[in-house]
Amino acid sequence: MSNVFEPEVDTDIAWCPGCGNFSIHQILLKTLSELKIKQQKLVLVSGIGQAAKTPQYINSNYFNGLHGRALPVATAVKSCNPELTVIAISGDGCVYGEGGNHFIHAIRRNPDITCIVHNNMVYGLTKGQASPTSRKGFISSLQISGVYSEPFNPLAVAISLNASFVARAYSADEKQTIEVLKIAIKHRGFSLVDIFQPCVSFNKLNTYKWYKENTYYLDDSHDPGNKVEAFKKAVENEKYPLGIFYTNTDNLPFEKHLPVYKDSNEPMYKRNVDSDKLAELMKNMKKN
Amino acid sequence: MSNVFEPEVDTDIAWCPGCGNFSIHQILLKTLSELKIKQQKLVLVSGIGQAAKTPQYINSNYFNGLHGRALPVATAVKSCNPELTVIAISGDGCVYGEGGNHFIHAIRRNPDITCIVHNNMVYGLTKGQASPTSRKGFISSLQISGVYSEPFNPLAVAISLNASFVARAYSADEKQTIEVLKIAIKHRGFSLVDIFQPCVSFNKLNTYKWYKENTYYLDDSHDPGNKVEAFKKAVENEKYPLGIFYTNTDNLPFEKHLPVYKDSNEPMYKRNVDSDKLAELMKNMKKN
Amino acid sequence: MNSIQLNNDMSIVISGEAGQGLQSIEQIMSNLAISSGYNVFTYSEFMSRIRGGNNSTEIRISSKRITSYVDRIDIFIPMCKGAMFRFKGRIAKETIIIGDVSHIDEMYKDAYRIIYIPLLKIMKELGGNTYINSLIIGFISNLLGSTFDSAIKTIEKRFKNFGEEIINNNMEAVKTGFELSCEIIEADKFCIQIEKTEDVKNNLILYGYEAIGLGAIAGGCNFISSYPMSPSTGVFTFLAKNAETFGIIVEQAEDEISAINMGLGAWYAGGRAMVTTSGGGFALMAEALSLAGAIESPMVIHIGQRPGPATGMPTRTEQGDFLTALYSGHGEFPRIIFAPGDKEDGIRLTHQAFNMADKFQTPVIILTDQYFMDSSNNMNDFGITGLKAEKYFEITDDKYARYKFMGNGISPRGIPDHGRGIVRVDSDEHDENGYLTEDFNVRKNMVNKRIKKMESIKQETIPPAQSGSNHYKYAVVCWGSVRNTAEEAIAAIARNDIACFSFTQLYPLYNGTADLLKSAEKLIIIENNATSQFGTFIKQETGIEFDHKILKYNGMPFSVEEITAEINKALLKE
Amino acid sequence: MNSIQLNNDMSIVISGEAGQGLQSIEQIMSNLAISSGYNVFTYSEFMSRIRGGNNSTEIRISSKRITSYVDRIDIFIPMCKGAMFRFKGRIAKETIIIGDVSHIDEMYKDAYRIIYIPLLKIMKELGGNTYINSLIIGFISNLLGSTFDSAIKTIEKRFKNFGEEIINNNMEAVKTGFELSCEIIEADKFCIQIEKTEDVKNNLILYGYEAIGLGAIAGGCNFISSYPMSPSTGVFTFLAKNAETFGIIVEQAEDEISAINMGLGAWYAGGRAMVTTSGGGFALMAEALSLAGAIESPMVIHIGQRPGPATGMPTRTEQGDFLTALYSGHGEFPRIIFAPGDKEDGIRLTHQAFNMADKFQTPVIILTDQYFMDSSNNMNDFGITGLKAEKYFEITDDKYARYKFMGNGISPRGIPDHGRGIVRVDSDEHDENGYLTEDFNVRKNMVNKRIKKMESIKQETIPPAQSGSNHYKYAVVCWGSVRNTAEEAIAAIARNDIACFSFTQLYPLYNGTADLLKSAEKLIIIENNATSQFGTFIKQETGIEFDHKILKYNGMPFSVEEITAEINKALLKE
Ligand SMILES: Cc1ncc(C[n+]2csc(CCOP(=O)(O)OP(=O)(O)O)c2C)c(N)n1
Ligand SMILES: Cc1ncc(C[n+]2csc(CCOP(=O)(O)OP(=O)(O)O)c2C)c(N)n1
Ligand code: SF4
Ligand code: SF4
Ligand SMILES: [Mg+2]
Ligand SMILES: [Mg+2]
Repeated sequence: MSNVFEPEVDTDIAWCPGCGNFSIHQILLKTLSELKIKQQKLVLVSGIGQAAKTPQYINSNYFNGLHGRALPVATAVKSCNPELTVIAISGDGCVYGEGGNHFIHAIRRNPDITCIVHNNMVYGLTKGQASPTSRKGFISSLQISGVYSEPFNPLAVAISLNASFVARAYSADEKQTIEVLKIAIKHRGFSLVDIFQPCVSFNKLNTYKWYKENTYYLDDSHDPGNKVEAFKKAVENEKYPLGIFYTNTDNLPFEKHLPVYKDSNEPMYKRNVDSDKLAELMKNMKKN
Repeated sequence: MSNVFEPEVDTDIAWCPGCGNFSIHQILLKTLSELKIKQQKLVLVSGIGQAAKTPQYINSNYFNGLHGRALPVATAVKSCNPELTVIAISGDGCVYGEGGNHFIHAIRRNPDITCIVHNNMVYGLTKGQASPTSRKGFISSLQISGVYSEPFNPLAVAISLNASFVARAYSADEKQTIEVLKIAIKHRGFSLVDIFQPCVSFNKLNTYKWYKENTYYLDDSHDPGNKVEAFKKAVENEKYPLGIFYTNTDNLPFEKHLPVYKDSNEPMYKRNVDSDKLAELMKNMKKN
Repeated sequence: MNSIQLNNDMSIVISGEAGQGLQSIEQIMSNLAISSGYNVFTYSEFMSRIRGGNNSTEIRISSKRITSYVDRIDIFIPMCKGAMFRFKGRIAKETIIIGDVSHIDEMYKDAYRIIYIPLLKIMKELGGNTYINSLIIGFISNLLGSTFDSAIKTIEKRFKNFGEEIINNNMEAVKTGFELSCEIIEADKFCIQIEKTEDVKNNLILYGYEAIGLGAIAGGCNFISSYPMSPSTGVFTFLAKNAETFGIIVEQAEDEISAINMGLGAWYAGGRAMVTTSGGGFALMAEALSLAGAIESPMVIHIGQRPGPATGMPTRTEQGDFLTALYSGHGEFPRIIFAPGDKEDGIRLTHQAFNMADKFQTPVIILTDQYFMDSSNNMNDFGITGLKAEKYFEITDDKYARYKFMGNGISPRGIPDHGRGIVRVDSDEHDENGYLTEDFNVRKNMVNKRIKKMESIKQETIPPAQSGSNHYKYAVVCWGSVRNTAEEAIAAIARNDIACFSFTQLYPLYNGTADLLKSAEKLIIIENNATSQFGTFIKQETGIEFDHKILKYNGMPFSVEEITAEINKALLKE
Repeated sequence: MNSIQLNNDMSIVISGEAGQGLQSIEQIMSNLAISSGYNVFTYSEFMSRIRGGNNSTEIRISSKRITSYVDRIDIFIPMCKGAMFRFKGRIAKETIIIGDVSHIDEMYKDAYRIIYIPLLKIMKELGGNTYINSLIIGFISNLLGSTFDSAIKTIEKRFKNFGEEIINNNMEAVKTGFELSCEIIEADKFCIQIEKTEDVKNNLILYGYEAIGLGAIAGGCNFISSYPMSPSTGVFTFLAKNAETFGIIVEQAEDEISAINMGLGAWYAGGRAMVTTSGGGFALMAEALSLAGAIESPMVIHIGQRPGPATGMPTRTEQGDFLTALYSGHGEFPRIIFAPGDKEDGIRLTHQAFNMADKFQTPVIILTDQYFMDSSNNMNDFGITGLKAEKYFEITDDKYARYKFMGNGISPRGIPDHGRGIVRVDSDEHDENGYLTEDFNVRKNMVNKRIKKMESIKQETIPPAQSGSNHYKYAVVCWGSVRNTAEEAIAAIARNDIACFSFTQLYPLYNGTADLLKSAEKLIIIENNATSQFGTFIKQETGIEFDHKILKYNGMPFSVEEITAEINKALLKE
């Protein structure tokens, strides 16, 4: 089976040999293909960073924007054409650091998009500084005596904001991650999939071995409908649970609230100004 | 007893008659006086908005900066002179909207400052648009058919980030709010005090009456040391609990981590470049 | 007091606290004015607060079309204590002061022309201060020769959702005001003679923010994401109000960075987006402006200027952000800057901004200011419905390359899922397909491509509006909202050797500019800022320097009188 | 192949993948060079990736002091397959190619001067590709006449924390390289004759980022909050490394907005803060830059420029952000812009930036670029420890007013808790005490006060460095990092009618600029951008226009040869 999303040309992928990004790339290609998404209907939106290069290696529409700004772009793309499948894909620094405010407010808005975060707990592209998710004690060229800030907990924050879908995966577990991603993409509303991803060049703390030893999968006993339970799991840090933490359908997706789609699903690009209505508006403005 | 923090001059306070800001102003004046803070040692840092005008009416050092940017300023002030009492004070739009990213990361950093948010669930100064904490259905000139985004839950988010001190108060309850504020200011580490504040001009939904009817105080049975319990309380939205939700002293304050204060507490302004060390550095650079 | 006569051009200033309803008075009065057959201009100046303080509105009523602010006050109406303090310099011996004795400062009471009306007493009878504006409306409407009926009707309409008691009390207030004013007229203290004209009766009254909003709708705007910021919020609110009718997606963003990035996402997906903000919010958009340049995305940015730096004076006016609009955003890429002079410019240029943005795949900035936003005047419907939203994107095929090199630098713009092509846009330097590249040659060609677009853009620059003489010795240059005030001043000066050039496109500069200016003996520039930013730019582009700069930067707009006096001073200096 | 002779100035280019350790080679080689008595210059150009791709370093070794980039390659060493592709234009017949047969592209194998060394085989024996750089170091060090001992010592030092096996293997690699090179020299294929000088042995070797960092330390910097961004991060890392020694608070901010607002908070509380960023990060700081203007806070901003717009080419070089540095931030307020030419400028101007920022209570921007940051050369310790950090804040008393009107616009700056005064700073327009005001007169006076400061600032502008002739017919202007390259080119052209003016202060412009330029018959400007931003600005300030523009914007710096050729072309055009 040929996968339309496979890169067209034989590109030189700019990641380091052994990097977890390669697995995520493969996982995404398989997920997209298995979901049978029409190629033209997929838009990948990314920021800047190593993770954010992913769309370059997928034969898909993409908007490779600014560092930190993938989510507002993705929200707008989806809202101008709800027929599109929109995936925001970027790094932990991009989404939780520079883009932290958009992360919060995109969750509140709840557009039907999937947000995939390659969480390597480090700034890869800029050569190894701490990211918001770096563990305490992580040493780098800027964090000379180790990180002392509390690590950002994306899952707990997302749950606090009553996010629609919250999951964590691990790049080296292809099967499980494909499964989670498929559910996330199909889920209606904002889906967060934080993927643990080893950075072999700059993160010598959170290695393949570390992830293996420090993660476990949530089992059937976990009820993703229970917010407090989800929170409990999200703040666990002896070992980090993987899987789907929380889902809720309390809120309609952002674009479903928009009055523009009340009577018609037509994407914005097909629409034109109604000049009769404009004439009428002018008339009404006259009378005030 | 004369209060040194009382405004020097008989200023025309720019709030609407009946606004909850007046009570917060009085509460703060009393708190400061009761805590016997030395006038010169207090710095108020605010953003822009109606709440952010508060420092104008207090006889104190202040840095009335940009909309949304109080927290980075406050963090730096405290870190350059840890002897100062630093209070960041601003509105819900300022701290949770424009300033959302700083809110998250200031909590992670945990400087020993107090962050007071006048939470009126509306943008007051700009005439009544929804704020991140506006309830669903809140109608304004921009939210014509009502807010549909999930309201921002500052307490739950702060708890998710393992904030050092998390409380909610109500502007009309002077005694309790002074109590909470005193504890918050004395608390070592980042203290969030979100204060419900009626905006009589633009928020006709969350009125004095509404707050009265929709709040209750946490009682002694609540254990602020229990993160999950705190979270449970924070996500309650039948009625909103008031009081101290969560405290922890897991993390040292930001400035305590700084190597500059390892051997000396001297504030930065008193320090000078050590030219011997500079000479030595140059010498070392020669050898490389 | 002698009988007072006012002819053909009257300026009424009403001064009160925030919250006293000055805006209602202003709007109702201007409607009454045109329905009575007068031209009208209004300008509100107000403090950055919701209640209290001191705000005012100037309502000019005239037989001729007037569209600018004057210092002169013919009638001054204080609505509360302390309402006169800020007007000391403008209340003249000729000014008629109408108000309650307790609202009129002592210093005026002997030597000035005052008509006392017992406002407070009447209010007390009606049961509240809130009816004061209806009373004033009643009072003035009679002065203007409106019928009692039309005054009542307007008030009725205004308060229709407010419950019977409020409606009745307001009607009562209007009636009282109307009658009071009848008495005064009968007592022969007053005579206003403004020629009426049927022409205006079918006019629109437009605020600046409505003009920008209408222009946006005409330009096909179907997406606006912004963050509230005075004085630009009116545009946002106007589009929100009309969102459902015109199919506009309206979203209040969490910050300005999100707002403009959403806008870029919208254009990418086929929407037509704009943001509205002020200088401080625009400053936050600089990086994304540069992104628009890099990915060659259309974008429309409205900046309602106010005095800076930083928060400055949030509700005041200034033209201090031209150079920052011109150079914000790192790297080198084309842009277009418009600055409407009058409300018609506002509509036309905003409409055009959407078409130009789409055509040249470049950001277009519209510069207005608080004066422009919050002033209104009557005008013709000049056929706005004839303005068309032109779409420039194309259906793509298999071989589609977003950044295909074309002679003029403008590649066909594709939209995801509109055709078979794949649309890749990249903030990194990219090749024709939109893939990131580090190839030095491709880089160079892409820079050239982007810069090349300026050539086409330059072919469509708008010349400045010229008024005054065609054979001029003196050339006065202004831009944006100064236009009408300067034009009225030049007309007042009434010399046949002076011309006024009002620029509505600031960048790229109209290429005939040097020709227009170099023939003048003396060049004067008027700007509502402290450093003559546009003058600096004209020098940079043409080498031409201005002999005289008329600058104002205290937060208020120029008045006709000020410009007149300053130009006369400049001419005398020869 | 004939014996090869290289005299007094040699350029070695080593090309490999990211991750192969080019930086180590560069640093070790330059240390070896000066300890052997040579002058050295290095420049790294690299892709925006961590592994793979193709990067290179140029190492120039010379008997004279050299500080600039040349196209000429005397020795080219490919370290992997594909390492030659990007150098097609620069590898000449004269170039000596040294490398493994499998790393040398076919096209060179017949007609070029190649010295084969069995790199891969040796690596295999040593047990890994990672030793390749040690081998190359050994190889070159012998060519340069370093002793085996000093080569070994340097390597030992470098790897001292790496465990015995790694050290041993690296030593083995150095040894092998050294011996290989002995063989070649003995085989008489090679002869390098570069005059040695004792002078350099005690020199520093400084990268641009170190120069900026050292200047900051000398200027009393004790607070840096920034967000990583190429090519500016080196400054941040340098200060972090020295933080404990010099008492510097170092914090990685969540974004650039936080970084600069922290910086302003630090200055307010008595710290001396800087931020380091690139164009995109600076764009996000525009609002806070305006805040610095409004509250009259000192601030030091370092911008390491790279090609834009938007993400552009993250690891490449350009001078594309001058005008955006000049005009970013809404409203009108003073600022100062420096652009160091060489490393000594880098130290001096950064030091001065802190003093000027404090003295004039205004932001100072330092513009460098990737070429400046990532190039190094040897230099004298010119007495950096003599540079003093001047503090301009004062002890306050009860009556302290932060914005007291003073003749020159500069009010005494107070610090909270340093004296009895209360220190209020406000982003709104404010009165002398720092309280928000809406008073039109106070507003006007505060604008005047802020702008007035420019007069004092202008009295301290730095004239451009002049090289070449004093009686010039041709004047060449450049700025920032182009300085050394232009100077070397002018020296190479060796005419007595040409002068080069290298500006290190861009704004305010040195007030004698017009005088310097107008006497020239022909004016040439050299800028590493596409639109000649500084030329545009000089025209705006002086009316003087350049006859010829030499512009480069493909992401690479100018080379000496390019500038030489372009100037010659320009001179011919007469
Ligand atoms: C505004 C801005 N600031 C900084 C940068 C520099 N920058 C590029 S990627 C990056 C961090 C990358 O970290 P992350 O998002 O975690 O991605 P990773 O490389 O680890 O996949 C930074 C700081 C930028 N491009 N833009
Ligand atoms: C960058 C920027 N964007 C927008 C504004 C305009 N603005 C001033 S205050 C405010 C919102 C105020 O809301 P909040 O922070 O809740 O304070 P409140 O007035 O309700 O106390 C806004 C949007 C600004 N000053 N700066
Ligand atoms: S730097 Fe880290 S994240 Fe980036 S490609 Fe290399 S291993 Fe992967
Ligand atoms: S607008 Fe609301 S928050 Fe602002 S002063 Fe008035 S009542 Fe208070
Ligand atoms: Mg990362
Ligand atoms: Mg609020």
